[in-house]
Amino acid sequence: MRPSSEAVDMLAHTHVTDCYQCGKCSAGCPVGERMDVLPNQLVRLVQSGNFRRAMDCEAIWLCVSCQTCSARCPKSVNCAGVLDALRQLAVENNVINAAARRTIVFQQVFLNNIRRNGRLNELELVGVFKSKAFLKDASVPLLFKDSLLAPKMITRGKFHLMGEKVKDRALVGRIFERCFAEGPRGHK
Amino acid sequence: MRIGVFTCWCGENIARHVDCQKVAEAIRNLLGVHCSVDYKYMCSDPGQSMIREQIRNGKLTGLVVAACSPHMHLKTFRKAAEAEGLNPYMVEMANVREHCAWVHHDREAATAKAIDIIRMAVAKVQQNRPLAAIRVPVTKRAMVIGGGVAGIQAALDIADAGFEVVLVERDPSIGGKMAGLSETFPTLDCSQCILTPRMVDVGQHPRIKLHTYSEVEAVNGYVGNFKVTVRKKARYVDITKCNGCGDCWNKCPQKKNLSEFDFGMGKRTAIYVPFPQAVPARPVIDREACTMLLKGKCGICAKKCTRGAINFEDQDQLITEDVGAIVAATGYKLCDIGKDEGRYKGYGEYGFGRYADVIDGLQFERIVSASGPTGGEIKRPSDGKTPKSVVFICCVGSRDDAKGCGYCSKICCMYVAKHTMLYKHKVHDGQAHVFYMDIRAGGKNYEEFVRRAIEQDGAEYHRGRVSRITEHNGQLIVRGVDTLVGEAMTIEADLVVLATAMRPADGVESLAQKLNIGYDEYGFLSESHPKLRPVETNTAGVLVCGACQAPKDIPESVAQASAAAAKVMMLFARDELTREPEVAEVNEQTCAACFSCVRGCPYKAIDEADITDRQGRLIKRTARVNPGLCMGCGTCVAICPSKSVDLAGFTEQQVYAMVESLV
Amino acid sequence: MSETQTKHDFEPKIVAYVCNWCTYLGADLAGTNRLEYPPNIRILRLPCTGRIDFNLIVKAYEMGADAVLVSGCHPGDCHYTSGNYHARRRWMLFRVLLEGIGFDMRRVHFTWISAAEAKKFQEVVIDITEQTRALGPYGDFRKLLEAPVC
Amino acid sequence: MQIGYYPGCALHGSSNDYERSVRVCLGRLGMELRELDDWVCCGATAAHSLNAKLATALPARNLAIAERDGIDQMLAPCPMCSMELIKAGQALAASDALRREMSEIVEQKVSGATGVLNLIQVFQQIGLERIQKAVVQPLSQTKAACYYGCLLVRPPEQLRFDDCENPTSMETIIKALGAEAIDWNYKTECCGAGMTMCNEDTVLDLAHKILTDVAAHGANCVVVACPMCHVNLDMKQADVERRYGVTHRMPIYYLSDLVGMAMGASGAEMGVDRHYVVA
Ligand SMILES: Cc1cc2nc3c(=O)[nH]c(=O)nc-3n(C[C@H](O)[C@H](O)[C@H](O)COP(=O)(O)OP(=O)(O)OC[C@H]3O[C@@H](n4cnc5c(N)ncnc54)[C@H](O)[C@@H]3O)c2cc1C
Ligand SMILES: Cc1cc2nc3c(=O)[nH]c(=O)nc-3n(C[C@H](O)[C@H](O)[C@H](O)COP(=O)(O)OP(=O)(O)OC[C@H]3O[C@@H](n4cnc5c(N)ncnc54)[C@H](O)[C@@H]3O)c2cc1C
Ligand code: SF4
Ligand code: SF4
Ligand code: SF4
Ligand code: SF4
Ligand code: SF4
Ligand code: SF4
Ligand code: SF4
Ligand code: SF4
Repeated sequence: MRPSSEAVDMLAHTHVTDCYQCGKCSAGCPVGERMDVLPNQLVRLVQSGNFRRAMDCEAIWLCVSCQTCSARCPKSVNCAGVLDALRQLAVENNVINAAARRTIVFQQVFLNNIRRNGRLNELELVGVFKSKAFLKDASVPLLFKDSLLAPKMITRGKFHLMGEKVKDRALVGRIFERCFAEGPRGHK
Repeated sequence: MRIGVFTCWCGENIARHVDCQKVAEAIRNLLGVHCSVDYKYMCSDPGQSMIREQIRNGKLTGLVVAACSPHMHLKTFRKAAEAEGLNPYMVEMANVREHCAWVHHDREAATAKAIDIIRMAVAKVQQNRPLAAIRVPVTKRAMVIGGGVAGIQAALDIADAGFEVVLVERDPSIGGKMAGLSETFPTLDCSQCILTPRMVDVGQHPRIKLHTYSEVEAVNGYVGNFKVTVRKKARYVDITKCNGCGDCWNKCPQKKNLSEFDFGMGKRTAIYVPFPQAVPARPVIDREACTMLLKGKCGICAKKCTRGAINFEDQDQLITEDVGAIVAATGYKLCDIGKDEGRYKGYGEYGFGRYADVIDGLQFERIVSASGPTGGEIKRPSDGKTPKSVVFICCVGSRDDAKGCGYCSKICCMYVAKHTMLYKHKVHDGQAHVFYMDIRAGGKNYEEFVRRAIEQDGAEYHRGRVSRITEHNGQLIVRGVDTLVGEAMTIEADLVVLATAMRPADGVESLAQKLNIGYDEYGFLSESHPKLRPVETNTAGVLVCGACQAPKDIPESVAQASAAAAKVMMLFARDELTREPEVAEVNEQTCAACFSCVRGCPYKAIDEADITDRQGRLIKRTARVNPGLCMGCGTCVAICPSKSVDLAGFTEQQVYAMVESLV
Repeated sequence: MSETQTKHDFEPKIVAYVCNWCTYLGADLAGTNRLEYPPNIRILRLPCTGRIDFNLIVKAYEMGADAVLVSGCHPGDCHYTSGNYHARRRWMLFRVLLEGIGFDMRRVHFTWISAAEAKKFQEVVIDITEQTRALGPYGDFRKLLEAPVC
Repeated sequence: MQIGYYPGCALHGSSNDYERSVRVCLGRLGMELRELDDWVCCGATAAHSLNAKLATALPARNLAIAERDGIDQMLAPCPMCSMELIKAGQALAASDALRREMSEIVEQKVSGATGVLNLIQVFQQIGLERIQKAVVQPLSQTKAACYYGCLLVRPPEQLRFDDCENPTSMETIIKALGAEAIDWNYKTECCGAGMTMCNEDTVLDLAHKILTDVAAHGANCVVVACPMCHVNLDMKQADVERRYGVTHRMPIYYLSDLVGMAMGASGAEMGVDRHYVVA
């Protein structure tokens, strides 16, 4: 999908033109202080058609999807949905902020894990994610990061070493296939 | 019928595309037409003289002038006919200029159409009946509802012009919001200093009758002749006996009631005058707070009163007032953002009602007011500390569709600037912060005023909305944003003042229904035309002014009040009102009493009535039009299933004759 | 109207019921601005569209109209507060009724034209005249009248 | 009483302490949990970030199972799962076309009619009175800060649960247990749940702010009803302390832990001994 404000409206079920730039979204965002482009500025960039800057920023990958912005927007703009849409468009158009790669890898690994097992196998997730993220970012420390926690987690019975799988995994596979049939985003 | 038809050339205007001689010729042979002439300028003096001569000599009983639009000259020709003794309603116009000669260039087709248009008019005139203008007497006495600055101004203007005024105020005293304001923008003059003399004028005016602690119960009648029922609520104090000495309220043990006048920032006794300059300066007993009225115990005030003015047995009274015009001036209230109210949603994120030091603009007015609960010293409600950092937040509840209120309240940008100045003038080492979206200061000296707040008094303005207010160790933490620098920001404040939305006073919808006037989706009363009839309503004789019509500041409220008063005086300048007689009438014999018309009439001009015989026994029920109220829209005619209503001037016969003439 | 008339040289007859306070003034303004339109329309001035009942519309066809235009104030702008609101409600019923008896709905037009919308008035008249010209004379209306009505 | 139960991956994975707590607690209150047969993961943030259709299809599969097995109400103790299920359910209920499409994708008829409840709502259904009656050890020493996080109350139009700016439903339950519920600031502030793996900085920062405010308002524990909140506040607390050079030592309980213990269950029975920070 080519980025356009209509595309964002469609993906986020909202009207970005309604935004009057009050900034309440940015004021309440728990990660606003870390964002290179504030949520209200992202909405503005969409309004004015400057998609490259909107997709290329780190901010959309820092968003924790808490919905605070949407819940408080005086114009009922689904700001969190706009960020969601920008993430999807960024991946699709391959305009991804370097600092965000890890997040995307994580999400892809997450979905693959479910595609295979039907449920999340956390150990596998952590393992695969760390090796993949390692390959992409070459951030060695990350590889060992939670290994400090891992032994403790096992002693506390917090990890099933084998992980669970659903019985009808074939069906899960078919569901994924159908959802990805029309492209990686699930739509044309 | 002897009808004269006069076709005008309008110089070249009509004659260029319509063959006027041919038209006159064609019309001459129509049934009922006595004479048909054409002439260069019908509306000119010689033209009118010719028509009058023809009426006289030809003994004409009907007249058709084929010329311009009736909106242009129908009145002219009706006057001319009247001067000759012909009933003006026997005159019709055929619009052969705007609707024909000016829009069709094919001379033959235009001429044919002109003939058709005149034939329709002739057909109509044949069915016309002489009508007499309806005359209604005018009661030269006005009622003003609401005693804020707008109501006060309107009442004084009308009374000073020599007419009697009945002023109905819901609260125990007149004065409205202005009585509680501190100093007023853009001049910073003391609100009470300029208002109290006006209030005293009202109290002492020989032609103003004041009903305080009263509300309008019912409105009947029509322009010039309203009958208004007023409910005088039980006050428990006979204000004719009371001299306002204060012995009662000084001794009342129930001292902990929140003062309405101070917007809950101060306390009052159960028997109280709302504020020292109240008019009338007579107390009232709060029936929800007085232990005598609640439990039959106490009665101290009655014992202290040497004039025997206290009456615990007092009851509500209903009074009827006859008036010729009504001015609604019921003002506004600030929205309560602490809770959801119908379509309006609360602002949980700002903690109003939860944090004592988050207050609204009117509460701040009381804190800075010299007559306020803190004596004009700025102290915050929670602990009486002087706030060193105050955050003012604009557009709270206004311009917020998600909370149910999309409009701009118009005055808050100004009073916020005022508040920052008053604060700085009293707390020199304090800092005022303002969060705003846009600054709307479009009045004389307004922009300059706001700039002064920023440039001279150092208020810090941040462009952006606030998302959340939290509290930590008695400090309010305000999380906002400055979108101009693109940074979220947090300010620690001792006090937060919210510029909350201005909304119409409670109960205004039900009052509007009684007055049969419109109101918008937010409850503000509707003017008849936003530009050309800004204080009139669609009901003749009912005017609006002040903040009940839309958010307004004092200058605008007062200007509107004087405008409404002028409209009332225009009405009272005449002894009788004449109204167009083109009103509906019910054929009571055939009326099936279904009362569809009663429900359909936009002016509530039709009543249900009984027809009785001489013994008073019911013969039948019927609908009956009140010609004083009917505006002649014709809705009832179209609605009536038994064809029992007709509209003079546009009767079934007239309209059908016109259509039939088109064959 | 003669039966031999072809569609090409057929001049339709159009009756317009208009409100005195808006569309009538809109037509006046069209005149003042010299906006030309076909001469097929005959305007009847009524106080408000609220005054128009469907018998009047039916009457027009009976008198040989090929199309009828009803035009009043925009919703919310009625000179009489809510007269046009009542009119709208009735037309909705009327429409159902007409459709039910097999009436040719292309021959009745409802529009809103304000006192300022001279241009719109011109466009509407041109449009309706052309449409009706293309439809040909409304001979079928007689048949409808003669059909049994339940 | 019986109610459907959708545990979700977290409760069958690293948050199995939560599952145990919920089961024991509700068991004591006579509420039987009927686990959804062969349920699949709800897709969580990853699905709706990457593939919109999958974000509906995965929850739809679970709703279809519930409908097939005649479950008309189910508990989803993880707010992320419950939000995804509710959102999908509402979208399905609103659109005929979507119902048809999804029924095809998941190979089962699905209408979206199943009610989805969070843990607090289940307690509300059981009734305050009943809970109060079951209390044998009032938690008089407990001064709890109830932490809702973001997804229990947002998006408000869809969840329609409590006041999204100042929720009080958890406090009401806590008070019924004889505990004190303190008023504090960050009840609905996000802890960064979805970022635990990929953006640790953010998560630690948010957790630190929350823990600091809790302590400042005099609470001696935090109550949550979300597995992710628990991970971020409990498991990561040591990291927070290391990073910011502070000691919080703030125990984090699941709401069901407190209800269970007030009814006389031991900490071990509720799985509290498996938390990282122990009181
Ligand atoms: C915080 C704040 C500061 C302001 N500062 C300024 C300023 O500095 N300068 C300025 O120009 N303007 C200022 N204003 C605006 C000003 O208050 C209004 O413009 C003005 O009060 C409007 O007057 P009013 O008479 O229309 O309404 P109100 O003052 O509201 O008076 C209405 C009266 O009608 C009565 N009433 C209501 N309903 C009924 C009923 N059904 N029957 C009988 N009586 C009824 C009420 O009791 C009240 O007495 C400020 C407003 C606010 C909120
Ligand atoms: C671009 C623009 C767009 C606008 N659009 C709108 C709009 O959409 N809606 C709206 O509400 N308002 C609008 N306005 C504002 C509107 O034009 C004014 O509010 C309005 O015209 C003011 O009317 P007036 O009678 O006070 O002044 P004017 O219209 O200026 O009339 C003053 C008259 O006095 C005459 N005059 C001046 N001096 C003398 C003298 N010494 N002796 C005798 N006669 C004199 C002048 O010749 C003139 O005829 C607009 C204004 C502008 C500039
Ligand atoms: S809160 Fe809404 S209106 Fe305001 S800037 Fe953000 S998206 Fe725009
Ligand atoms: S959803 Fe994302 S952008 Fe919106 S407030 Fe939460 S973190 Fe910020
Ligand atoms: S004591 Fe009596 S006279 Fe004096 S103010 Fe009270 S009621 Fe009036
Ligand atoms: S009787 Fe009522 S008003 Fe009078 S003093 Fe006692 S409490 Fe006050
Ligand atoms: S006047 Fe100013 S503060 Fe008030 S609503 Fe309008 S823009 Fe906002
Ligand atoms: S000067 Fe005119 S354009 Fe500028 S702010 Fe004022 S009203 Fe708006
Ligand atoms: S609609 Fe006609 S029949 Fe019915 S009450 Fe009115 S006048 Fe009588
Ligand atoms: S003509 Fe209009 S105003 Fe008069 S009675 Fe009929 S419906 Fe009412």
